[in-house]
Order: sequence, then C-alpha cells, then structure tokens
Amino acid sequence: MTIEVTIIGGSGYIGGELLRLLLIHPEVTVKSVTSRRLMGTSVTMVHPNLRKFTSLKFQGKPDLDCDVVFTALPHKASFKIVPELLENGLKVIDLSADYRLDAERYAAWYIEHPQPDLLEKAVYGLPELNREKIKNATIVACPGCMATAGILALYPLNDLGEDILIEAKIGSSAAGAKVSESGHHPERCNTVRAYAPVGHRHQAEIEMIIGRKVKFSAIAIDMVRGILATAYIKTGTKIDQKEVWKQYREQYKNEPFIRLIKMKTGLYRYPDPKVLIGSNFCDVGFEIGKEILVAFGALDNMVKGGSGQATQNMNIMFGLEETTGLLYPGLHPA
Amino acid sequence: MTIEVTIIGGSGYIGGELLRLLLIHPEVTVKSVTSRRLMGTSVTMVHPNLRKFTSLKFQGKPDLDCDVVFTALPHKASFKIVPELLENGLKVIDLSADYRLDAERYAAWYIEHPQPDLLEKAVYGLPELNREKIKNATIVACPGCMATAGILALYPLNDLGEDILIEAKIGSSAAGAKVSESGHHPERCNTVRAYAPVGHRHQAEIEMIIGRKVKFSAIAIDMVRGILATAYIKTGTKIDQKEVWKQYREQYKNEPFIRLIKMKTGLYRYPDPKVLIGSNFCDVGFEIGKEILVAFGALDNMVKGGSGQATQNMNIMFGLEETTGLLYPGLHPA
Amino acid sequence: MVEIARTGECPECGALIGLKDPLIREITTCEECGVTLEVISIEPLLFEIAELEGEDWGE
Repeated sequence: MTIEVTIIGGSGYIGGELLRLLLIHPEVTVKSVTSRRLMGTSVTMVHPNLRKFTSLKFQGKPDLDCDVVFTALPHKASFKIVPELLENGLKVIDLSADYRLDAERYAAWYIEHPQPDLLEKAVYGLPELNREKIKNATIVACPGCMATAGILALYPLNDLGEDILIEAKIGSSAAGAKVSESGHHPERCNTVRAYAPVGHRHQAEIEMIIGRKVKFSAIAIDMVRGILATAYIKTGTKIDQKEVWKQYREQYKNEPFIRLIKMKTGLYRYPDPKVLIGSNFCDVGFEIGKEILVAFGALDNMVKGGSGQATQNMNIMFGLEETTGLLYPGLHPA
Repeated sequence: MTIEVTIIGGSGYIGGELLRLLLIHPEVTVKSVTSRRLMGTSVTMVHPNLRKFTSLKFQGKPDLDCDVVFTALPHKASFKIVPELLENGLKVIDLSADYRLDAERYAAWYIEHPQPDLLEKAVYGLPELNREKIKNATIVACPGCMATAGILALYPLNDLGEDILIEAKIGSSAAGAKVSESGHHPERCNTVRAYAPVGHRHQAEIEMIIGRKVKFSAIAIDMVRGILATAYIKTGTKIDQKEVWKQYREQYKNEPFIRLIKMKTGLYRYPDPKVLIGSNFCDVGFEIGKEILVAFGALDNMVKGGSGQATQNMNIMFGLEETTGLLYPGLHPA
Repeated sequence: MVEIARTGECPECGALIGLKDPLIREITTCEECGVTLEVISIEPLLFEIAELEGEDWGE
C-alpha cells in the first residue's frame, strides 16, 4: 500500500516538517509540493535539512492525481481550495484553523463560516479523542498546537469544576517562517513575552472539546520548538492522588503517543518539551495542592502539535498502524 | 539477522544517544546497558526521551552473550575492559580516545600506550576513509567529534600545503552529562569561550589522517548540539574553484552521509550544524579567497560525531546496508 | 517451580507492581511514579513509601 500525497503550502515550517516525516514514511510517496511564491525553486532551498532526501521542486499547481492532500496554508486560504479537492474525491487533512470549530463557536470568534456544510463534515483531528470518526473522515481539521496540549492535559479529569486557567508557554517556530519584528533574533531571544494573555483562538477549541469555559493565555519563551501547557483547576478540596492517576490511566492506557509523567525523583519529574523535540509524543502529568489541581501537557508544536498529528491522522484514515513512520524518541539533550 | 548489543557506560549523553538510535534500529536488540553508578535504576530515569521505548535498567555487569559491545566510558577506562571483551570473541566499538591514535602519536600526546598490540589491531572508525578495514575489524575506535568534522573537510584536497589552521565551534553536549562550573547554565549560555585554543587532542587525529601538521583550536559557543569546523589553508595563489569541486566530488560522490554545500543563494550557503540536528550527515563545503582556501565541516557531535558514526561502523562490521537505522533528516528549525 | 510474580499496589500512584519472591523490608521503585517503596507484607503484597533524606531538586 503506497499512499500518494500532495502538500499544498509546503514552504513554511509546518510544510517542511510534513516533508521531513513523509519523505521517510515507509508507506508514502510525496507527489507534489506547492508554493506560489517559490514556484520552480527546489524544496531543499527552503528546507536544507532535506538535502539528499528529495529533488522535488515547488509547483504552482498541485498534482491532484493522489490519495490525500495536506493543506498547510495561512488561515482562510483553505476556503478557496478545499471544496474543489473534496469534489475531486480526495481526502483532505487541513492544518489551518479554518475547519476546527463548530459553526456556532466559529461565528463567535470570527465571522459566519463561509462553508457550513463542509464545516459539518470536517472531523476534529485529535486521534486520542476522535479515532473512530477520523477513520471515515474525508476532511480532517488538525487541532491547534496549544489546544492539543491543553485538551490532552484536561480531558481525562472528571470533576473539573468551572474555574480553569490554562497558560501555554510556547517556542518561536510556532509563529512560522515569515520574518517579523517579534521574531527578530535580538528581540526574540531570552524574551518572556505575554503575547496573548487573553482572547487567543485556541481557547475556543479547548472549550469546545472539554465542554466548559476556560481562561487561556499564551506566553512566548526562549525556545524554538516546544509547548508546556499548565492548567490550574480550582478544586476547593484536596483531591485524592490515586483517583487522578486512575482517571488518566483509564483514558490513555492504550494510547501510543501519550506518556504519563509524575515522578518523585529525577530531573524530569513533570512533562517538559525539552525531551520531546522531534517526537510525536504528548507527555501529560499533574500535581495536587490544597485547593488546586495542576495538570500539564507538553509536546513539540511542529510534530504532535502539527505535522506529526497530521501524519497520525493520515495513518488512521488509510487503515495503517497508527504509529507508522512516527515512533521516534525525542532528542536529548537538544 | 538480529544483532545483539550491549552498551558499557550507558548513563552519559553518548550512551543515551546510542540507545535512541539502537532501540529503533530495525536489526538490533539491546541486551544490556551498564552503569556502575546507577545500577538498578531505570534507563529512562537518565534518558527520559526514551520513556515507552525501553524498560531496561542499568546493570553493574554487562551481559556478554551478545554480538557486539559499544564502550562509551570516560577516557582510559576502556583499557580495563576491552582486552577481556576481545578474548571473549566479541566485536568492540569504542567511543573513547583510548585506541584512536597510532602508538607514536599516542606516546607524544599522552604516555606510552599500555596495550600496543591492541592499538595495532584497532581500526580508526571513519567509514568514509576506512570502510574496507572496518568491515573486518574486531575493534573499531570511533573518531573524535571535532576530528571527524576537520578530517572530512580537508581529506579530499590535494594541494594542502603546510599552513593549515582549523577552528572548531562546538556545542555544550560535547562536554558530557557531568555537571561543572563551565557547564553551569548562567555561565554557559551566550558564551563564546576559547576553551582549547592550542593543544587539543583532536589535533593529533587530524594530523595522523591528513598526514601533515595543523594548528587546531576549539571554541565553545551557545549551542547544545553541533560542530562547525572551519579550516583555513594558505594557498599562496588563487585556486580554481572547479578543480576543488572536482576533488570533493571524486572523494565523496558515493558517500550516503556526506553532502557538498556551496550555494550562491539561500540562507544556508555553507555547511551549518543548524540543519543537521539529530542526523548522521556531515555537510562539507569550501570557499576560495585570493591566497586562501576555506574548507568547512558541519555535523551533530552526538550523531555523526559520536553514536551515529558508531552505529554506521556497526552496520559495516555486520554487512548491513550502511544507512540502516540512520537515514533521518536533521530537524529544522530546532 | 515457576517463580510467580506477586503484585501489589503502589501506595503513591496506585500502579500495579510485580515482584518475584519478595522479602519483607525489600526496597523497590515504582516504575510509574519513581517513588521508593519498602515491602511490608508478602501475602498480600503490600508496600510503604520508604523514608529517604530530602533530595534538593528545586531551582
């Protein structure tokens, strides 16, 4: 079984990471990669880590004689292409925010969704929660990177109450390849920048999935890859630790890419993206205080928070073993 | 064919990187990992990136019922064990500096070598130059990380003359897992530390292989993984660029892990470890000035400069396709 | 005689721990939460968190 893949929007970091994973995926052939801006340029000019792995050049038009299309475009750009892809009978895995929310939430955060019928068909691409639906989906909307970390940290917990604050610490690669003042090295290095203390759109995804209001804040820190989401849940009473362990174990015991981390010893006692660089794992853990439960979710925003999760969804959609081409340990130290 | 492997000295960064590569190597089973200091402790306590990949614990004694032993011990510690391993009919891949130099050079840089007969048998483990010898070797001495970068940059060049200066810029992981003043984060971050401007032992390896005297200097920079060796060769006259390309191409045209990088455009025009993190490639390149030829060698000190090269040697010694379990693109950005 | 592994519950995190031929006062570690445990009963297999001198870990 060889899955023929086309990537629309391959010049960015997520496009590059998709290529890194798919070019060495045992069941995949990458047929075409598009970039209007860099049409005719070798892919390795923008993704030099892929030298010797591909001689592909960016194309203006995608080769649609394939099995699945990954769309890795800036937000709102997918609206122009996805309908046509689906009409061509192609499966679509979209990495933008365009089809993630339900119609109601989308309207609340943005505008009326321009393609409500498509939005209805789109499946939220979080395998640990939506595996069955993803199997039969024709369009999968991959979750936001911080939403993935926040949701996976919180989802197993029963008594969440109403007072939840999530703060995501995040690396610079999540802002993408486009140069900007905020990404300028002398300004970005060693910053601890509260760039979205309120109103970040990943909040909507988290609220949609865990079914209650949350406060969400994003802080950029001195890291290229990685997210640590810390969720502070007011519990009012001290919760029993073994009960919380049980809830996490029950939810994640068969999940290949979730690891439960709450250790009494060692340097890495709670989830930490430092040991996840380049891997598709999300490390989840917690700690209990007098009137608070702190839950953690750590991942590599480019892999489990992006291209790795998209590949995991592809594996599920095509009936492959879900870990195919994804079972890599993180680099340590790195 | 399954190769049964034992790692002696598995608690350091090189030991951890060997495990990262060997635990997902399609033809290898890791039978035992030793660490006297951490005997009985789970390997994942020290290598948390390997959680879910192994349940091995560190052993005090190595399990010698295997095919090959990797020795990743501090320098001079291999002397105590290697003879016994060889007598047991085992193949040994040593990552220390104990068997790298010829007797004469070893005496010049250190003391009389305590095991001259063994030193004689040891093969210098640089596949690009020693492939045939490595095939039949029972003991392979893996080169130093900076030596690897310096040698691969210079080796193809014919008219090297007598005036060669090599400066290696190197990351903190090369200093190992042991804590120290020099490795203390507030001191190590953002440093540009000339820690060995003269007299570094990797100079001896480079001189041995390219057969002439060199000046060698090592500078620690703000990086965890990576080496860039810049070699400045006084040529006296302007050399023809095509001639130099030809020399590199002839030497490396069939090498799976060498890439020639000298580009007129793009951000990565010369070799740069930035795009090699986690990969076994050595990127080689050059530039020509009026009276000088500058040659470059870039690699990840933990992979091509250490555990990856050791694995590459294992593949050769056991007749496997040389790239088995090693063909991973570097992470970018990371 | 096949060594039967007895299982008991980690008092810290509730994980199941298997020990072949456990001894009273034997020290072991829970793989899931890394806590050091002491065997306090064989039949049933019961553990107690072993007292360790405080380890300096914080920043």
